[in-house]
Amino acid sequence: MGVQESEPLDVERIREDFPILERRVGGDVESPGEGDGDDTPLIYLDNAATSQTPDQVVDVIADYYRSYNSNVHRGIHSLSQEASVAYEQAHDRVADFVNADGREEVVFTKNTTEAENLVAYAWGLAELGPGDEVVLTEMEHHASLVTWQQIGKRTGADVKYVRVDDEGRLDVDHARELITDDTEMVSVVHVSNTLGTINPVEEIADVAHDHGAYVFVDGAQSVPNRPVDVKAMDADFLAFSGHKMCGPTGIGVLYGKREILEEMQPYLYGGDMIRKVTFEDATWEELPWKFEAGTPNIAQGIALAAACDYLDDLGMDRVETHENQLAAYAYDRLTEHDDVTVYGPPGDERGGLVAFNVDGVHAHDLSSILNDSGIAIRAGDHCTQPLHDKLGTAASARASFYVYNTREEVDALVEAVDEARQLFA
Amino acid sequence: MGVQESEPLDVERIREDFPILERRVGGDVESPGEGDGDDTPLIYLDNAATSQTPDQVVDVIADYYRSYNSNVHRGIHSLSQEASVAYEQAHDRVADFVNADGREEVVFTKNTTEAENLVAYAWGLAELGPGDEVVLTEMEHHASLVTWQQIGKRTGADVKYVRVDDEGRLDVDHARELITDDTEMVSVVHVSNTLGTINPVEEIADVAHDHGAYVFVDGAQSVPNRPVDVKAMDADFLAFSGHKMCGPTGIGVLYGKREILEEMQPYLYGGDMIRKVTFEDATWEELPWKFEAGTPNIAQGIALAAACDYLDDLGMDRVETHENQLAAYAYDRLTEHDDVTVYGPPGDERGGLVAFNVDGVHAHDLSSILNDSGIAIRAGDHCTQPLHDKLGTAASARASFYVYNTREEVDALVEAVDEARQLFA
Amino acid sequence: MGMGSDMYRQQILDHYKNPRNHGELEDPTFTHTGENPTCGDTIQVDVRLEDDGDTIEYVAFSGDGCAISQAAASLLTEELPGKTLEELQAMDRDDMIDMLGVDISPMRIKCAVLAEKVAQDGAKIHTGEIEIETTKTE
Amino acid sequence: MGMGSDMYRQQILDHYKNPRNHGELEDPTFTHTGENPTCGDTIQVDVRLEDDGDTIEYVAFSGDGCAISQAAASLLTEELPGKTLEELQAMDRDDMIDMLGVDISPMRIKCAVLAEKVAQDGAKIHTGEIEIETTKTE
Ligand SMILES: Cc1ncc(COP(=O)(O)O)c(C=O)c1O
Ligand SMILES: Cc1ncc(COP(=O)(O)O)c(C=O)c1O
Repeated sequence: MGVQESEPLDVERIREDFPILERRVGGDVESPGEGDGDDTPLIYLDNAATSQTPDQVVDVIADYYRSYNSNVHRGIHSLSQEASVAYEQAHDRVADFVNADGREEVVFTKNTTEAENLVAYAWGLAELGPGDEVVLTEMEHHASLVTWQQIGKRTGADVKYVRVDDEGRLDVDHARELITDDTEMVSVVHVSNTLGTINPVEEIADVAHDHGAYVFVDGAQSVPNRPVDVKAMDADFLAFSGHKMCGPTGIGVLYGKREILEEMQPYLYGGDMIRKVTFEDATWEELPWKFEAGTPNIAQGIALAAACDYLDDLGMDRVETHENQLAAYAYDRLTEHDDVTVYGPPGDERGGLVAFNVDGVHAHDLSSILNDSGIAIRAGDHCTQPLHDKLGTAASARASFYVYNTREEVDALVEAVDEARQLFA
Repeated sequence: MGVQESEPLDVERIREDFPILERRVGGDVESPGEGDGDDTPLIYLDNAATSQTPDQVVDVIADYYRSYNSNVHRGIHSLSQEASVAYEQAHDRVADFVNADGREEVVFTKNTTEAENLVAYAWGLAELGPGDEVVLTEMEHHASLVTWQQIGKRTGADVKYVRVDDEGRLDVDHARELITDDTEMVSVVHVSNTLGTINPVEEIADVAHDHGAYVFVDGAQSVPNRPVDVKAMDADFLAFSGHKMCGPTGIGVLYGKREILEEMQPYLYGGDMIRKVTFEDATWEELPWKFEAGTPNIAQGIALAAACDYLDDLGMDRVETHENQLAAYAYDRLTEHDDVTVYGPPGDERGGLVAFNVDGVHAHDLSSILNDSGIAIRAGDHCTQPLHDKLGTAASARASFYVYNTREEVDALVEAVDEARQLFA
Repeated sequence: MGMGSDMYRQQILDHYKNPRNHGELEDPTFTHTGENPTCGDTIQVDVRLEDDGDTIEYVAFSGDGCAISQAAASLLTEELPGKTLEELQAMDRDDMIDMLGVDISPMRIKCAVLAEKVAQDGAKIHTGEIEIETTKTE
Repeated sequence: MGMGSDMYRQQILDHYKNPRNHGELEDPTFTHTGENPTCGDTIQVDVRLEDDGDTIEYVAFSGDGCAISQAAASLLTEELPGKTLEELQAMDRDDMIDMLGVDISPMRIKCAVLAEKVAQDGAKIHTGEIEIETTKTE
């Protein structure tokens, strides 16, 4: 892998790119931004929900509005040309980030969730019917779980779930059992946002393809955090979100194999996705524009390309190593106490997050108390309610790490958890 | 109306809020922003496609990322609270802008186009069938025209078009003929983005409601440009886009009457829009979140609220008057020559735009030539192909005005058109 | 700020760890349940009225959830006896926050008001004003 | 910059206003049409080959559209005679831009290359390499 050999991230320098990390918190929450009572330095460990945005990306956004904001595609004037070229090249840049074959394979959506729905609506509604099966995993995020479940109900297709074993790993043997010639779609989360499990998506793709099924990889927690290569995975679809990878809100990506996207009917109808329209009928634009109806999220797409630049400059293999190390360290420190349950597989191989519970302390209380120490973690079901039901808890606390987090921040987390434990003892 | 009495906009002061208006253009278009060869001051007359964004709004975006960027709704930590409060209040602010009854009636979408598709998918696919009719107008934008046309094909519902008369006005008598008890939905553009016609949406709504049909008002060209009141119009739905009203790209709005939205099934599935999920089924969140799946366009929603503040500070009645005057002046000046055809109704009452053609000069050539004088207009079919077919032209040139445009800019437009005429003579 | 939390002053922790009037009444005049789906909090409130059918005599609660929701329920069972149903309905979220004696952050308000809302809805069902299965706070 | 435009130098305006070889051939070896949907440009190219079945003898065009697309077509009808089909296929967008003699802005490239693409596709249909109805440039 060469990962071990590579230089670690220069976290001190990276932190300078993120002014929000200088925030102090704890004061009046009614008005956003720093308030009067804010006195505790922020420790931001909610990166699996949303990552912070470096100045380099914020500047690209401000520059867009201040110097070449314009509608794209059809405009002949200079501003529109500049915006069009930048917006179209952003697709190429993002394609490159996941090793796709150019802009035709990259559709900009609102978020991962919309990418999943796009395929469910444009492909699923048209292709699925009674007798067909969609295979998910028990650790799917609601973005894929609810979407395919509801499309299943509408089309009559059956939805099945690959088991998660007691250590929080996907039961691949069970996947081999469930995936049959009736299976049309397998949607699998690459890295679980609750368990931190890294799923063997290549292997699942092989099994699916052997049975003529497509594989949709939910990359919301992998693309931001490790090198992802659609060709190596042989994914038919891959989805991810800008706001989890140093990019802005309001932008997500659907990667799809060109020949599949070409066969698919459009999803949203309107301007920019059509070729010819009469009162009676319409024909469609080329890829990827066929799937981008109306004025797109132009500034956000261009900013996402800047986020890819930022991350590639850091080196995605180094990002992966950094997160891995922090997560392994957090896992070890948190499990020092017997009254802490950390969900997901033990050992080094996990995404950069740990979800856990402390006996006798509700996760929401824990999050509230940690917030008084400036520590931002997420508490809840992390949009995996059925998985939480299976884990036997309504909610868990989750700390998740990114390129700017440090071991000292993990220490602060563990210390604050200790204090909460004492408070509730 | 009091419009005439009110003070005119202080355009000089307003222009200071828009640094992009200081741009010079004409140079190298491969790299966005000011290039080496840029030597001509920009005259931006493409506002119906996308308006420019004032510093006040850009600053809100940058401030979001630099001080309280976080995922919303479920987070307990300070940043998430700040972002959640701001994002939810943004719905109230936007509701107020169009006189809706609070956040429950305001769904944030990607753009107008998605708002139209949301209703077509969530309501149309479920409710329409053979024998039902959807009534559009011949001047609909592709956003509604293609959407309802295709949903019609999928459901078996018939789509009919209200005639546009020779002066570019909606034939209301024809509307009364077409709208019958079989009509389930009437989708009508409030202000035509090609003709500038201001349609009598209140009257259409009355007719529709008499027959038990819903009315969807496409407000993409009205909400940014004049006071719009959903209660006065009695619109069941209203859609508009942030990027046409001083706001960012990547955000649009669907207003819907609360009782209708409550009856509607969800559109996109995923996180934040559910209440309870099991492996077998799911239930839905309250309005408006039921229709906002996944991590929303948080920064964009908050910035849209700032755009509403900006416009209300100017005063929407004054915005309307200003645009009206510029459009009327442009109409008069352009029609001084017999070889210019301006589309749409003559006289004072039109939205702030003029679409036109010069005999013997293709609109695309005209736009290219105007661009050499720094003038940004749009040339093409403006996403109303069927209307252009009816007008007997494949393309038209369109100049559209906003709060920062001046009479002098209209004069420059007319002068540049004269030069193009001579070039092609 | 370090150790301890404004929101978790002694009173709340005490009521959470040692809930008052916890359990179910044997002969409640009415009983109602509710939940706060985001937190997974659940609360059942049992109320016994005096013979006038209007004054609250005794209140008990049971349930599961975060400290805020459970402490709020416990505090409420002490506050309500002696009040009339009208007085119960007149209570609002500020009363509940006053009772808790701490600032409640916006995201936790729904935890704080769950028990109060359950008691109010229970009373409304009892007097025939509304008909619902369970109460939910968002 | 004022009057006049880099993209509309004399040559282009001349070819637009006075198109060369405009019309339809009576006995073309092959004919093909194409369009550029965004501009609404349409072009028909008629080609007559010499007896060797390979060398272009004469080209005519007809159509409608913007000055760039029509001037490009006109220029092409003068350029092609004498070339072989292989030489035609070897032409690319830079050749077309050279012929026009001006910088073409990115949004207008599709206008500039329409006629060239139509001629190339027409030849490919003629030699059986492809089977399409019409050519489109985006
Ligand atoms: C009348 C009208 N409707 C709908 C739209 C579509 O808006 P958007 O592209 O933001 O979805 C536009 C703008 O292009 C418009 O002018
Ligand atoms: C694994 C996974 N899938 C999907 C999503 C949904 O992403 P978004 O909310 O950006 O649509 C998330 C993040 O919440 C996630 O962690």
